[in-house]
Formats: sequence, C-alpha cells, structure tokens
Amino acid sequence: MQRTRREILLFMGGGAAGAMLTPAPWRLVTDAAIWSENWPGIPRPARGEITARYTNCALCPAGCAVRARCVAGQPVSLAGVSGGPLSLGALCAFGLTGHHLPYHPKRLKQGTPEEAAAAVRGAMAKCGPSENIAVLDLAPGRSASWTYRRAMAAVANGVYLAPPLPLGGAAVNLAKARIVLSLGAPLLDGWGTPGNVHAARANFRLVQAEPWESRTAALADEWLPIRPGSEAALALALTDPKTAASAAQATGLTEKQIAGLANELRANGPALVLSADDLPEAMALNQALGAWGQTLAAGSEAPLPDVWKKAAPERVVASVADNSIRVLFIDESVPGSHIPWSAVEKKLVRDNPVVVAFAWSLEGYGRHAQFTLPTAVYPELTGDIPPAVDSPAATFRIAAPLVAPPAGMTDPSAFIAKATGIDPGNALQERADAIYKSGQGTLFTYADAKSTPLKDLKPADFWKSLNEGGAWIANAAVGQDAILRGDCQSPRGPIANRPAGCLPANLPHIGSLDTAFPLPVAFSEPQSASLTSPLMSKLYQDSDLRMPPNTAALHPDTARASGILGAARAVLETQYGRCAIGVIPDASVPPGMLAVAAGAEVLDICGALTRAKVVAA
Amino acid sequence: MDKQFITRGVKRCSSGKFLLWILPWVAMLIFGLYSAGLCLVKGLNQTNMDNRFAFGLWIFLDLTVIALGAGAFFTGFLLYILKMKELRAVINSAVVIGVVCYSGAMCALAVDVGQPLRFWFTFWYPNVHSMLTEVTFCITCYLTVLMIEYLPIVLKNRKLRDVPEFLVFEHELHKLIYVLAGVGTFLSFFHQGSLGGLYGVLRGRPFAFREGLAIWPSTFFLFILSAAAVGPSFVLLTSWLVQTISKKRLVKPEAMQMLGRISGLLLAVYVLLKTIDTLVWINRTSPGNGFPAAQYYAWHPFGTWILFTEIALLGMVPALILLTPKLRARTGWLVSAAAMACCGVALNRFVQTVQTLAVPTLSFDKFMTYTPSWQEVGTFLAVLAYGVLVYSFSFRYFQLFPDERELKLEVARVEEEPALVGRY
Amino acid sequence: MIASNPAIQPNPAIQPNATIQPNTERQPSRERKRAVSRYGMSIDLDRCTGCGACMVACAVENNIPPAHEGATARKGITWIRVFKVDNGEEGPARRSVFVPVLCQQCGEDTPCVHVCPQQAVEVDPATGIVGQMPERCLGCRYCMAACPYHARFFNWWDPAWPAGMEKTLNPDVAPRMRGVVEKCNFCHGRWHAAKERAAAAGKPEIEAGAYVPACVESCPTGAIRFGDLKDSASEPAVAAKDAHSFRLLEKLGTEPKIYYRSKRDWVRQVAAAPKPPSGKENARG
Amino acid sequence: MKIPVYMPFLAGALAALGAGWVGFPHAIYKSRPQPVDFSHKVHADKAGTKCEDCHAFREDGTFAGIPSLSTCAACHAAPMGTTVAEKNFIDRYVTPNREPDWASYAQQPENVFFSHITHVKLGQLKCEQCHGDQGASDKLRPYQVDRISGYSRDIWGPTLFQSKAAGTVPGMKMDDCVDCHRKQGLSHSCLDCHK
Repeated sequence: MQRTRREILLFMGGGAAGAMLTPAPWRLVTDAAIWSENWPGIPRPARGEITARYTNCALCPAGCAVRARCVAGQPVSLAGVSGGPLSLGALCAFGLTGHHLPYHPKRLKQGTPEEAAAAVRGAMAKCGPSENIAVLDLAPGRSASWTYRRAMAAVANGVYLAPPLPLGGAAVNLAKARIVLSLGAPLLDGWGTPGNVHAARANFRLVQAEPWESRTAALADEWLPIRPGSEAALALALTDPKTAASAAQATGLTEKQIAGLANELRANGPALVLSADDLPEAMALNQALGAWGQTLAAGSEAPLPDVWKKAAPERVVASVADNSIRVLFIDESVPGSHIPWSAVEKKLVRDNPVVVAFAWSLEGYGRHAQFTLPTAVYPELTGDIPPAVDSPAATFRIAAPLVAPPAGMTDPSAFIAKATGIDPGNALQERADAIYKSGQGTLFTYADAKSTPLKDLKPADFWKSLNEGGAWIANAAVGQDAILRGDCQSPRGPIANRPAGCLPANLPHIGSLDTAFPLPVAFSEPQSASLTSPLMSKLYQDSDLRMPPNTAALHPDTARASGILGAARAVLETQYGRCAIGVIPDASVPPGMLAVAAGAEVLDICGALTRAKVVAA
Repeated sequence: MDKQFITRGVKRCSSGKFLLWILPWVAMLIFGLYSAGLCLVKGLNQTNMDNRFAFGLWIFLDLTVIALGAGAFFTGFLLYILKMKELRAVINSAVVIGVVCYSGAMCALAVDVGQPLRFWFTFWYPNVHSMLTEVTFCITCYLTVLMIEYLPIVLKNRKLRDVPEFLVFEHELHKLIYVLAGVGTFLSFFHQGSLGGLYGVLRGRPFAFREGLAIWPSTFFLFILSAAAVGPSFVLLTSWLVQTISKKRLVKPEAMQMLGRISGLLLAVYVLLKTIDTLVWINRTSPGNGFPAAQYYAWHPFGTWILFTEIALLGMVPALILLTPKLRARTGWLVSAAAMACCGVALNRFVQTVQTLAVPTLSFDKFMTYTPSWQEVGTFLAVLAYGVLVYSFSFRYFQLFPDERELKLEVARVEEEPALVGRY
Repeated sequence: MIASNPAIQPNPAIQPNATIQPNTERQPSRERKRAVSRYGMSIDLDRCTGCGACMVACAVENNIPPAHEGATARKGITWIRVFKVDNGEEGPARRSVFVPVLCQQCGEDTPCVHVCPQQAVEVDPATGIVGQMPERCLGCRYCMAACPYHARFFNWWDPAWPAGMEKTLNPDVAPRMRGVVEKCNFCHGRWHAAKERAAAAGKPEIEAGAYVPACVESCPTGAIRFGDLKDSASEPAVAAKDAHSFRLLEKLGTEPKIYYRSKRDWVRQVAAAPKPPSGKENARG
Repeated sequence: MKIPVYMPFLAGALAALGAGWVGFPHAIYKSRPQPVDFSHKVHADKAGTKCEDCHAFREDGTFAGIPSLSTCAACHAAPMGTTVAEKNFIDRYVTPNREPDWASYAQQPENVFFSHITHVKLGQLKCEQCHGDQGASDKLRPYQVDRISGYSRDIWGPTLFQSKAAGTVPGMKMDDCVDCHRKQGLSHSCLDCHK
C-alpha cells in the first residue's frame, strides 16, 4: 500500500521532470500568450485594394462633399473633400460616421410592401371628396420631392405636405455678413454647412443672445445671457425702440445694452439675424435692418424639367383641415425636420386612415404608422440633396451609393408613383438634363478638384461626374431657370401677411408665460429624430462631451424645484404630451430652463422655444 | 482521527472543533475564488476600477500584506545573521506568515493583471528600468526562498518524519538556512524598496513623486524601513492572537517584548525619516513641479488629518509605547501598540495607492473616488481566508512555536500559583 | 514602377539572411535617429467648437468599438477626448472652452515608458511618437497610473461591433483584445501607409503633409494642426513660439509635443493653474 | 522481488520525454490541403512567369498577395493540358467563378505591418530570401496551422518545429525579422512593424 503510492508519486515526479526537458510546456505557454492576441470574438479587418470614392452626404441639406476610403469597395472611413466649393473640406461628426448607418442594430430589415399597396388602393378607392391623400416629405427640395408633388397633383385631392422651410425658404449669404445676431440659433453647432460657416466666421462679429452658454455662445464674440424665452421680445425691441423698456424687463438686459446692440446692428452692417426657431420677430428685424438682398436672398432650387411643373403646391401640416387625411405617406428615408406626431395625427380621418412610413428604422414615425416599409439609408441610397440654407446659389448634388442596399428595400418615390399611377421616370437624370439645358453654372468634380463651366461639358459626362462625386452650382444667386423656394421671398413684404407656408407653424412657440409649463426648452444638440452611428456613443457615453438623445440638462436648483434632484430619469411634459427622459444635473445651465438633447420622442412633444416641465418618473 | 499528524507533546483541539473553526474561512475562500473567477473569465469589467483608478483595492492589499509579511525576512535576519537567539521562538511562525502573505499577494496580482496568460512576459522581456520588474523578480525569487524555508517545517511533521529520505533532506536543508536567510534578506530589501519606488518614481503624479538617491526615490528606503519596522510587530500580533484563540502559552514574554523593542526602534527611525521626507516634499519637490502641496489635502475626505494620523497617531505613538520598557512589559500596551503600527503602515500604503490616483493632476480634472465592487472585495477576502487557513493548518500539524512544549509543562507546574495564570 | 525581380531558380544554397549584404548607402541606425522628425501638434482652443468630430474620426480610424453598454465616461476608450472647461464662475460671468486632450507624446523622461515592466511602451526615436504595444501589454495598468494626462485607456471589455459593422474596420490597425492598455499614437497606421506610398515612389522618408492623423484631417474648423517640430516652418513649430501657446503640465518637465493656444487670458490661466479655480470639480465632458 | 526506488521515476521521465519530443510536435498542428494542386515549377519553367507576374503590386504599392481567380483565368479560361488537376481547377473554380480558398503559408499575425514594396524596392530583397525556393516547388504541401495560436507552421522557420517540407524556408518569426533589421541598422521601434 504505502510503497505503491510512493511509486506513483515517483512516477509522476519523473514525468514532470521529464516534461520540463521537452519543448511541450514552453510551447504551450507561448501559444497561450499568442492565442490571447487573437482569441475568439476579435474581428479581423478585411484586406483588399484601397480606393477613394466620392459622394455627397445625404444626412442633412448641407450635403457636404465626402471622400470615402474604401477597402475592396467597402467604405471604411469618410472625410471631407478639401477644396470642395460648398463644404470646404469639412465634415461633422454625424457625417464622419455615416458609413456605419447601414449596420445600425436598430435598422429596419423587412416590411410588407404588397399589403401596404393593397391597403393604400383600398383606402384611396373609398376616399371621400372632403378627404385628402397626402405625402409628408420631411426633406423637401429633392427631386424625389417633385415626384411626390407630381403624384399628388395627379390624384384628386392630393396634398403635398412639408415642414416649414428654414427662414421661410430664404437663403443666407454669410460671406456678406459683417455682424450676426443669433437669438439662440446653434450657428456654430450644426447650423447650415459647417465648412461654410467656419470659413465665414472670421469675417463677421457674432453676438449670441441665449439664456445659457451653448457651444455657439462659448465661441461668440459677445454672449448676451438673456432670460429664458425672451428672444422674441429682444428682437422686437431691436426693431422698434419703443418696446425697449419692456424688453429690458423680459430679457434682463439694460435698455442701454439693447440700444447699443441696435446701433451696432445698424452701424456695422451688413447684418443678419438668426433665431433658434424662425421667429417672425427675427424676420421682421432682418427686414428692418435691410438684410434682404444683402445677407438674405430668396432661396432657389436647380432648374426643373418642364413636365414637372404640373405639381401640387407645398403646404404645411397646420394648413390642412383636421381629420381630413385618409391616406398619408411619410418619407423619412433621409433625416429631415421632425413634425410632432400629435400635430400630424389630428389631421388623419377618424375611421382607420392608412399611414405608410418609408423609413430605415422604427425609431421615427414607424412607431405610429400601420405600415413601415424599409428603405435604403445613406450611403446606400441614391438621391439628390435639398438646397442648403446658407447657399445663396442654386445647387444640384447627388448622393451616389457607396454600398449596395440589402434586398427587399422599398423606393418611396417608386411606391408612391405606382400608387398614384404616374411614371416617376429617372427623376435624377431628367433633372440633370434640365440643368444641362439651362446651360449656366459650373460643375465641380471632387476627384480632381476641378470646376468646369457647364457649357464645356457633354451631357453624358455631366451625368457621369455628378454620380462620381460632383456638385453643380448656379452662377447667379438666383439662376434664371432656378425655382424659387417658399412663397415669402419678397424683399419688402410685411411679415404679417406671409402665407402659412413660411410661418414656423409646426409648433406655436410660447407667447405669454405659461405657469403649467414653467421651463423654456433650449436644444443643446443638433435636432434630429433619426438614429446616428453607434460610434457616436464616444461623445455621450464614453465621454460626456455631448448629451445622449432624449435627455435634459438642468440646474440642480431646477431639479430640486421639480422634485427630481438626484434622479437619473424623469418625465418631460409639454402641452403636446409627455415622454421619459434622462436627466443630467449641470450647473452651467441657468436655473429655470431645460437644455434638451432631442430624439424622436422629445421632438414629438416639443419644438424649440416650447415650454415644458419635468416630473419624477 | 488526525492525531498521528499532530506534533508529540503538544495539545491541539479535537478535529471536530478544528473543523468548526475552519468552516467559515473555507466558505469565505470559496466565495472569494468565485469572484476571482468572474474577474478572470469575464475580465476586469467586473471590478469598479476605471481608467482613472487603474489601481484599486487589490494593489493596496498587495502592498500591505507584503509589508506585514516582512516579519519573515527580518526575523530570519535578526536570528540567523544577528544571532538573536530569543527569536527562535517565533521564527517558524514568521516564516509561515511570510509564505501566506507573499503567495497571497501573488495570487491577487494574477487576477489584477488584464492578461494573466502573458504573466511570463515580464521575465522574458524585462524592462530593467521599471520598478515593477524589480518587484516581480524579487518577489518571485523570495517566494521560492520562503518555500524552501517552509519545507523543513513541513517535513518535521510527525507523520512525514517516518520517511527516512525526508529526514535526511530536511537536515541538509537546515544547513542551508543561514544562506537562505541572507538571500531572503537581500531580496526582501530590494522588493520592499521597489514597492515604495513604484510610486515614488511617478513624476507624472506630483502627489507621489519623491526625489532620492541615484535611481531610488526616498519612498524606496522608507518602505524598506517601515516594512522592517512592522514585520516584527505583525509577528508579535499573530503570536498573541494565536495564544488567545488557542488559549495556550506559545511564546515567552521575553521574546514578545524583544520583538516589540525592535519594532519600536525601527518605527522611531522610520517616523523621523518619514517626517523629514514629507517636509522636503511639501517645501521643495511638489512646488517644484508646480503643485502647492496644500491642494492635495483640499479634497474631502483626504484632509491633512490623514497625514497626521499616518505619521503621529499610528507612527510616533506606537513607537514611543514600544520603546518604553514599562508599557512594553504589559501585554495590553504591547499588543495594541503593535496593532497601531501595522495600521499605520496599512494607511501609508493606502495613501500611496488610492489618494495618489484620486487627486487631480490637470487643472480641469475632477477629484474622483471609487468603491470596490463585490467581486474585488471577494477576491480580497479570498486572500485573507487563504492566509488564515494555511496558518491554521500549519499551527495544527507543524511545530510553529518550539517553546510550546516547555511552556506547557511550566503551566502545569504553576497550576496552583494563580498569580502567574491569567497573564496570558 | 516596381523593381522587377529575376526569375526564380531553385536555389537550395539560399540560407536565411545569408545573401543579404549590409546596404552601404543606408546609414546605421544611430545616424538616422539623429536625422529624424519629431511629430507634434498645435491645437487652437479659440477655434474648437467641441463638436466631437475628432473623437469619432479617431475611433473610426483606429478600430475603437462603440461604447460597451456598461461603459461610462470613466471606463470608455477615447484616444482623444474633448473636455469642456470653464472659469469656475456661475451665471453670466461663466465662460467655457473646449480642450481636446490626447496623448501628449512626452519627449523627455516620458512617464509611461520607464514604468512598463515589459517594454510594451517606448518612444520611437525616429518619429518621437510614444508607442504602445497591445500585444506585449500585460494589462498591469502601471502606465495609466503614471500618466498625468489620463491619456491612456484600458480595454475593460473585449471589443465588439454591431453585426456587419466590422466590415467598416480599418485594415491598417489591428483591433485590440480585452485586458490591455491603448492610447493615441498619432494614427500610426497612417504613418505606415504613408511610408509604403513613399517606398513605392522610391523614397525612404515621408515628405511633409503626406502623413496627417485622423483628428487633424477631420477637424471642421482646422483647430488641430500637425507637423514636424524639427521643421521650423511647420505649423506646430510656429505655434510653439507663439506667445499665446502653452503646454499642459509643462512644469513636470516631460516635454509634451502638443501645443495649445488661446488668445483668451483666462483660458491660459485655468490651464496653468495647479488645481481647478474653485474647489469644486469644474469639468464636464 | 524488489525494484530499485528510482525506477518509477525514470519510467515517468522517459514517458514524458517521448511524448514531449515525438508526440507533441505532431499533435500541436492541424493541417489542411491546398484547394488546388498547383505547381510553381511548371509555371516558372513552362510559362516562364516571374513571381510578380501573379503575386503583383497594386498602383499604390500595396501587395496583392495570392492572386485572385481572375489572374488565373486570364490563361486558364479553358483547360490547358489534360491533367486531372487542371480539369478539377477549371470545373471547381474557373467555370463557377469561385475563388479558391488558398491558405497563405507566410500569413503574418493581424498585428504585424509588413510592406513588400519597401523590402523589394528600397531593400532590394529577393523573394527567395524570405520565402525560400517556394517558386521551385512542384506541388503545394498541406498547410499546417498551430491549433492554439493559429499561426502557420512556416512562421517558425528552421526551429525544431519547422515542417520538413518547408525546405530552405527561413523563419518568419519576429526574431528573424529583427536579426536582419539589426544587420541593416534599421531597428527603430516596435511600431515600425506592428500596428
């Protein structure tokens, strides 16, 4: 007994000693260490030929020029195109990560187009005379938009709905501005075309009137910390000195300050006034300052094919009668301004209306529509980009796909055209030909950073280079064939009788102080209802540089007053509804207001300059 | 039923009682191993450490136990090199403490690193300029030395003695003991120092950065001294604990007091040097890097009280107690002074590890705090339980206190003299 | 044009490295080390709008995964991180500035290099770039404790991308594994690519402007400029001499190669202050 | 009868030695055949092709590595010759236009940056100096990969673990690269070759 045990021990001992003299243990140790460098789950980046491809960013009307670094055709990183005429080489954080969107975990992958089509047919058939068939186009000014307008013109009581154009369709010429008064407009944080704004920034003095120190305020030449919600009053006082006293009351500035600012605006012109939501008072001030024709001009679109001219007029949702829409198409395939669902919903007929949303995720109107049909998303989709608010000249830029969309995606304009029995044709090419016929303007190609007058080009080359990354830019501020945007570009027309299309009608902004909803809302991040790249979490989770969607930053005192001190979540409530939000205590936000990062949920219940309250979740 | 393993002539509690004693510790160990396992399998995201608190509870633990384990080398040094015969009474116990502390620290480190599979890189591609390399090498070597020192204690076990080869081997080992003590002392001096250097060299962390001799910052020497000072204290403390728990006389009071005296002596020197170092740091080093030392203590809760507690309350006071023969002679004073000394060093290690990382460096930094996750605490407890268990078994089956038998007889003799009884 | 090789003959005589004769026209490394560039950066704080473009561009370029759901501002990986710093005042007197902080590429007695126990960190004498070797890293995090700028980041989780998104990874940068430290290396993958392009053109060295990190390229306002500090004409070299320029924690004497610049006095004062202006923490971001 | 006390010890030692030196080197690798029975020799001799005719550089100087099917199909659109291998190749890959999943003997780990153009054009190195007389091989030996680390066996080079078939292939371990770079005085930093 004793002996055998000892023998076993000896045998094992010998084994151990022997093993030490073989390569086995050492190799195993080495291999284990190497294995730890590439153990399961760590992806290996694909290799292949590295090429550069060019396109235009379709994530907002700025439509910045994009150079994509592709490995075996797959874009792995995006960058601006240095020398690009409009975006001047700049790309924002959203644009830099645009190539991730097709792989967003929340992407919508399939829908039921046939059933949707059937439902639409049925509804259109029993559509009464007082009822409407409508398209809600969140990014108006695209060629697709014109297809919708033609489609709506083709059917009886078709209505084309679009969010109000920024500045009522006017275009800003920042290069001419010498002094800019921004009433809470995020001029340096996502407004207009970043590259263009930052290039012009050197040449104008920036006065930011805003209750809290936003990114723009932090870099403004002068920051006027006015009381929350007093932007309109300030604008009014600057237009009409008689109201200065009440304005001083409202804003917390001294009358002297206001007078000084008024003089400055008049003396150091050309001046420009911008506001977070298009305040009529701000537009009035612009007129009073003679901004029209100087820093403000009528916005314009690229020329159209004549056959497109038969199109439904552009209307805002507010202008449609309540409970009148039986069939509603919503195109949110590209990010655009968000119209609160509450505002849309009350326009639908009571007995089962058909709402078809074209979206790439379920985060937007898909939450409310009966049918949500998946669409391609930038950089998969093909389409042109609506005019940028800070581009006085008409432009035509195509977002050419960098990757092929997955199977089963719906093309909104094809779907709507089919439903209304018009022929969409190849809208983009027809538009390009129309532009070519107009014969004016220049084409800028990104690959070689060359601009060529249109007349030196063959139509085929024009079309080709537009698709390989290029931009057409009209010569004159308003090309003779260019289409004027909005209906309110008359230089001297009084604000009062501007048609509904020009008023910021998506949500009436606060007038008198509303005690039920004491807290004015300011948007701390670029407003967008649509999803962004998962990598944006670097900005709001791996760091707290920005705020995640659907959160509000507020002063600890405000939190205490609202009884949510120390809470991480709360409920935001406005006259339009309520939604859950995250809460960030931040002493840099003055007491008595909310700095909100918008997401679809928040935008459903509040626009810029609405009032809200926060209550415990 | 384990009688045949227990050393002749000493009395140990029944197996049942012993089982009862170890049960809770085993439970703690299992829980700890589970949490450690989580950290190894799922990664360090299981801890509450973060990019700012790159070090946390575990590093504090390592530094502390290694300081306390210093008793092993230092007692050995005093006994074998300086020939202080009285210390033979505790040397075995000291060795066990050393083994426990060092192996425990090693295990904690193995969990603490992000890629344990690459543990051998430090030996294969060592960066000789790094204090951590020095620490790793010395600790590993010294742990081996301790194991060799521990071996004879194990081999002396009543049962193992039956194997003649073992007895011979044990005897041979014993001849080596002086060499081992020497080597051990040398290695210990280095890694205790390097552990101090670990923080002293961080020129990016003005709170910890110290100037010094040649490549060694002052903390290098302070750590050696403080470790040498509390080592004996901890040995004293454990011996007392064992005596109280096992209700036996194990060590002669003379030996205890001698430990106390040595400890007090070194502690006094340490406190003196530490004070000088602190003054130099406050008035020269820190301002030199652009950091008025006052700011470090402007962050609640790390006020100047921490400095006072560390140096005066838990440094000077125990030193004085231990240096006063009258107080030293009273077990109560002796033991509590030793305990204070140990706490003082623990606090010093805490300040070095945690406060260093908590105070901001950039002017727009935040002051940050951190609370360990249960997984971290669990791993900490595992090391503790492991220590207790190893010691308990060693105490039960090996002869940790050579004087025990003699003292036992003595007790038997003085049974009818109540005066002597109750002193322990 | 590619140098063409002779036809391959079966050549059993070839032994590893045997046929390589030391190349005479190339100097020994010590010479080269002296003749090299020290890349640096200048950041104009008066231009930074805190948009975060640099942070995402960096993550895209260097295969840094999206934040793990458990990640926070303290456990995240952001090789370049923009901090919002204010003057400590409340209300109207409050002023803020955005400060992008990345590895400052310390050139002198680099704090993180000599602490690494296994030579996973080093300063490249050729470029002055402080390199971190994830595959050599043990994950002891000693270097993180050593870095005064908190510019080093630990992989608390294994990297993970949403399904399909791994197709967008950059082949020039190897993804890191859990349990190792990583940091900004001036987009070393781009340096490799530039080097290879130069080689294809028959040049041993990169010429100025051919190599630019992602954050520099992506900054919409051109606040971040990059170049060779040894070339006195380069933007950082010029900025370094600017009276309004400063470096973070200059007094530590680690010779960082990132120069910040602001015409606003309070910004320079806050940056130079030994601690936040008010006792309380004043950074958000 | 009494066996000497050290016998079991010896037995154990011998067993371990045997397993470690003979068994292990086989056990650690798993091998798979190449998809196509390809002969460099034939292509070099008959077709007189040079390495870079198939293993080409792209315009930007990056190395294309193993040629894609299109390169092969340029000549092998239809069977050339009547060998079985030829027929299989055409039927399995060319006709269905399916890329063969070649295994690269010289595949370096993901974290290695290696620029062929730098070595070939600036360094004036010949292919054989690193790849050995691969170009003269008459058939493709099976691709052997380390089960644990996932490295190709060839990377280890002329060590105990070198595959016999590898002939004169020198190692492609880091040490092998570093040796040469040292000789050339070209060793600067890890990041020269790591990414």
